[in-house]
Amino acid sequence: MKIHEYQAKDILARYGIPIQPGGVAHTPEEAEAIARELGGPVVIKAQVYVGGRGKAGGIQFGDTPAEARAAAAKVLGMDIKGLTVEKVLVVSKLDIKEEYYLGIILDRKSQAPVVMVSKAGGIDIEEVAATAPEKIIRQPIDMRYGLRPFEARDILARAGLPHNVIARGGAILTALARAFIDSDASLAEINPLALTAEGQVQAADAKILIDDNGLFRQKEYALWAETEESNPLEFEAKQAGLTYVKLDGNVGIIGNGAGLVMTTLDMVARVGGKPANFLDIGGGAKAEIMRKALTFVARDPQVKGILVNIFGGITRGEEVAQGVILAQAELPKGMPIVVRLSGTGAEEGRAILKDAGLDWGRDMREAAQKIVAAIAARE
Amino acid sequence: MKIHEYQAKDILARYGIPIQPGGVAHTPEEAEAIARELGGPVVIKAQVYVGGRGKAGGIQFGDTPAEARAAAAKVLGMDIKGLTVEKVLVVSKLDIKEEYYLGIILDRKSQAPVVMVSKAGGIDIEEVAATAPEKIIRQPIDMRYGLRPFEARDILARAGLPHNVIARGGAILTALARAFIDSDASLAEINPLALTAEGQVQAADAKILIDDNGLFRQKEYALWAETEESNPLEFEAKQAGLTYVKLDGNVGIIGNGAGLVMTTLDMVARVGGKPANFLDIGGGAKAEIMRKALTFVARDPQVKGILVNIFGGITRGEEVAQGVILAQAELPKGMPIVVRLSGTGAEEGRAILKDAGLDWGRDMREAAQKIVAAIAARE
Amino acid sequence: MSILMDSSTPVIVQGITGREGQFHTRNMIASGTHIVGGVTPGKGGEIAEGVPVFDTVNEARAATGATASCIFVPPPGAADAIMEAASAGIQLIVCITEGIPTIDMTRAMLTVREHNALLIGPNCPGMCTPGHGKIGIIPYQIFTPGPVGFISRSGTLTYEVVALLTGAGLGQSTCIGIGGDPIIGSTFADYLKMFESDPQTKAVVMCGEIGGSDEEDAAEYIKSMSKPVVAFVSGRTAPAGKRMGHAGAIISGNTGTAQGKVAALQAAKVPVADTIFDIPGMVKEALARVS
Amino acid sequence: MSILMDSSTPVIVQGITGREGQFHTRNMIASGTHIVGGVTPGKGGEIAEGVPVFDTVNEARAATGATASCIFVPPPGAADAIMEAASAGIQLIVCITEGIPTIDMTRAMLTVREHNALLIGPNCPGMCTPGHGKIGIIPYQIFTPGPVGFISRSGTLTYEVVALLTGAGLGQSTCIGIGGDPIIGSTFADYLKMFESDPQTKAVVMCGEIGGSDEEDAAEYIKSMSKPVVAFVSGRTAPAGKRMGHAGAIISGNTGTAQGKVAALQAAKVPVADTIFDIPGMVKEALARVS
Repeated sequence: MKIHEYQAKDILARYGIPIQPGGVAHTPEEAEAIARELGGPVVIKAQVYVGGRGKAGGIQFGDTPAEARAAAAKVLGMDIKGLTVEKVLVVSKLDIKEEYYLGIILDRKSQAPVVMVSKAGGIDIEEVAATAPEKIIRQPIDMRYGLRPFEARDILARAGLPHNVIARGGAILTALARAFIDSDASLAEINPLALTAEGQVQAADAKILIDDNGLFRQKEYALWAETEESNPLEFEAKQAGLTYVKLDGNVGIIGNGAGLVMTTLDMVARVGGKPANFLDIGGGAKAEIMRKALTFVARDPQVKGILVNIFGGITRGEEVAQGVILAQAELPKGMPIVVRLSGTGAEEGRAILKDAGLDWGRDMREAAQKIVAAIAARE
Repeated sequence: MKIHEYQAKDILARYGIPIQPGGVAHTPEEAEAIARELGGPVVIKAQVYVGGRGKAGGIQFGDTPAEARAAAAKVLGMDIKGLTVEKVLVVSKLDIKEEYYLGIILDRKSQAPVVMVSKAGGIDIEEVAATAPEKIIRQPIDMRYGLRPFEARDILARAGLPHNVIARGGAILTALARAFIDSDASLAEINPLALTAEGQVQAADAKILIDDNGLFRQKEYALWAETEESNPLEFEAKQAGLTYVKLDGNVGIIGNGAGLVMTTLDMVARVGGKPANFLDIGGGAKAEIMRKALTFVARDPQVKGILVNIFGGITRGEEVAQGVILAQAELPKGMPIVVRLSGTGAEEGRAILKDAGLDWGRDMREAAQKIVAAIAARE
Repeated sequence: MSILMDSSTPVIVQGITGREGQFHTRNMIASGTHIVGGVTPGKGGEIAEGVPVFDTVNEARAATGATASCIFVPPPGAADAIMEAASAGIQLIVCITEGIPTIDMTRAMLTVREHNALLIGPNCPGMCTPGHGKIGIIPYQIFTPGPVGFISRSGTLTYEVVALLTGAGLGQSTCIGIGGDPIIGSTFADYLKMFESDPQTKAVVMCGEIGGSDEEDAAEYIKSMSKPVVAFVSGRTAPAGKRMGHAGAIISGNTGTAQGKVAALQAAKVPVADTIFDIPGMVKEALARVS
Repeated sequence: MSILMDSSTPVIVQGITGREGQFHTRNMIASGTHIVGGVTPGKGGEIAEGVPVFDTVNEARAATGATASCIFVPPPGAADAIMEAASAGIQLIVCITEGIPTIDMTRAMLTVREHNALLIGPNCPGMCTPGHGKIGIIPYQIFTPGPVGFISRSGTLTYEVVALLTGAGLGQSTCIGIGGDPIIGSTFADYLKMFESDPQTKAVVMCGEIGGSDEEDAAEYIKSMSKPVVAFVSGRTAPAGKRMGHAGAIISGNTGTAQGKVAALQAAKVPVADTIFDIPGMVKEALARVS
């Protein structure tokens, strides 16, 4: 789950990590009020779920409350990579002397969270990783102990951070690791960790991703879930317990099992179609879930036809067929549907589909060819 | 640091361990009000820092609010092993079917907290340990992981707890271990863990000791520190940062270093005296600390004379001598003081003492003999 | 026996009294698996699906001599169940549970490694030895014994491909669904090694997908193998940064793409099937080459 | 060299820039100890007491080759400092700090054992090799080299007894204050073993106190020793349940009493001194017996 910068900083602050004072504004007036309360120059930062907001103009400065208001007016409502900016973070401007990178990511290889630290912060860390990998110190966290303060300091020292940052930076990195583990994070970054002209060490920007599998016990953070403007359907699907990913094509695709659905996508692409989405109904779905999945996929206006591909195991073919028939009544009139069933209850399911005059494919390839042809015929 | 049962249960409840509803009363009226709110029969339990309150009559029952009031009136003000009962815990009475013992203690040998579980709860675990040690299952906690739920269940199963208690008891023991580690406890006991007639599993009584060395980071619990009625001086000394233990004799004893002070106590006893206290002023004490220590010891009315035994290292003999002289003006007129100094600054110190007409001993034995004789001479 | 289990391997089920646990225990018994007991804390002493239920794995192992376990415990307790099995000396642990917090798995893996246990999954369909039985939820009826070892990161895709193999007269030696989570107990290379030294296995089919670098690691190992491997990679049309159902099926930046995996496999001289329908023919060719 | 260190052992000081650290570093250097550097996070690059300061023990060890460390870090960070030293490969760690939370020490000891380091303390005065130097805060001037090994749980009591020995012409081989906390890195038996195989040591003085069972364990080991041991136990007049200054000096129930310890030592044929004044005479007798 993505969260905003201001929420990530809220988590960091709970672990004692220094952040700039500030607040979230939804209107230019709120931004002005926050700037007035803070006093002095402020930064206005767009709160959207994408990177690169700086280049897109989503970060503005204001020396006075009035300027802050004007800057917020510019940023609020702005479109950044398809997302509308609905709120901004207003914080006191830092006089930054140096910028470092601190990050923790769950790593498959080491089967542990891995700490990454670089003296070269503030810019895209993937660029540093590509051009000067030796500048990034990586170390897996021994999950038996968590990241111990001495290990954090040692990593910073090895990364070449200056002496006067080691002690405070070490405390921050230790706290970041605790925050990461406690919050079921899959990524936690402070970039940049700023050394200010006054000698303070602060988290000037922060990013945290929460592991969806941990949300059942991260009840407070789970409440922070928000629609991503660019794909409100994905957000709704998640809330409804469906795994849905919006794509660019016009063939709606539904299947059971992530691998099977992905393979169906590939097959549709192979026979000349363009998948409109990925939707996995999981195992053991009943007719009602099937109905819901179809109507859900059809809500995407780009969808011109739907392919259902089910390998019956716990999921039964009859249930799938019944669900498709239930959904048909709710779908745009004449929208082509092709169903492919195999495994448990496949024959019973096919019989039901035949009675209802619905098309079905013998195998995944034939089904893909049929739906692509049906959509082409209607255009 | 000792805390009361109701405070221990407060900690347990934070970790999700089920406890009986109830409240703390300082007057019979408060007890009645709590009983009325709870409804049904209640138990009135004396909150004092000693064991064996049950046998002493410190636990009473009330079926109605009026009875609760009468029971509280009986318990409040009661003397239990020299402690006056100033508050009682009023809780709903449980219909207990079986009683088990859960405990965790810091163990020197295993250098870890050790879990102890017995099917035979409710009574003194040391008695069980002495008469039927095989009934207690002991297992050190692997501090790399903490006590994991499966380990807790396994311990309960090995202790022979019934099937229907394993799952809930395991969750309680896991939570107890987390509470122990998080709170810097040196002991945490649930005794009894009660299985009620209705099939509930609850902590019917609880005891927690907090490691004094952990108090700097257990800020909330540190605020719970209370005078122990039987030795208010010990409480005051602790608050003042002195290590003071009240004993039964009449020779006040002050020294630097725990081992040296203990040895001084033994020496005084050996030459026929009775130590009134143990007071360690630690390392590097200045004249002011010395003065404070002497006036502190003299506040015990049983003290008839004071022996000061200092081996100078970081602590300097002049400082000690000056402190003694400062204190003398504040002590009861004519109270004998014998000082023994060796190591750094001993000669300078002795010169100062001599000028002030104060007695000193060549070594620990002579000093002990002198103070015992001086006290005897005045009686 | 096969590389992992046969019909004499004593297996327990953790979470046997739950809905999923009961259902699949019945299926496992029906497929010939030697289920000897189950574990549900608090239900020790009961009987479920004809086998005794214990409160702990230690008790179950002591009473039944089980060497393998199948876990259906819900996500909050699943990592604990894995550690319990490993600590009790269970050698083969199959964890079906989907949705285990990843941070829990980082701890569980430390214990699994400490005890030298083999963990399949989590978030996997389990494994199957055709003709002997299965540990997990793979539909047993689609299998037939034979010379093809099969490993896949996915569930239903496995069933599709196995059905194609069986339909083409190509039986299987052992089939393993290794699971779709970012942190899993064992991966392609682990099983390729076992298949390489398994007399029954003559060729291996490996179905990978986007995310991670297990396919690339496998390709590296395959270079040293004597037995032929046929591969398939799903997710060629998946966009970067999107989680495609499996927590593991996510492309981050330039790593984990289907294209990269196909290239790595081809560099190791592994034929990569364009669609799953090409797999049986490619296996037949491979078998013909080695015999 | 002696059992633990000599004047060529390279020693660093963790917490060297603090008040205590500075003061005692100066004293250690004055006593002949080969102090090669110090560690204070954030003060790397500075010079303290004439030696370079580093941010981490790893850096200090790499630059100086230190094999021993003396820790003056305040309680909140002291266990971390112990783990840092052990993880960096320091073999002899002396931790002076008093007041470390016991639960922190349970974790620190896991790391110390994992790295096979020797920890003296915490809450101890450290150690001294008369004629070579010291690591810790023991007043060096009271010592004189000789044949008596000395171990004690206490600080100032050690100085008293050592002063008596020196006064009686009995020099010391090595003196160790093992510390007064419930969880300490090493205890009597560890050093008795070292003294037993140390050619310089001819007899050992051991000063125990109430609490725990280290003296009883030592008595058990002494039964197998060839060298004579003279013991003293303080706290005979201490009441049960009271912490006598040291966190570890507490009698719980029937365990840890002075009487029990004296009995255990006497059962091992160890002469136990009634007062500290009896110790020099008993040592002389013991030395006379062995020579």
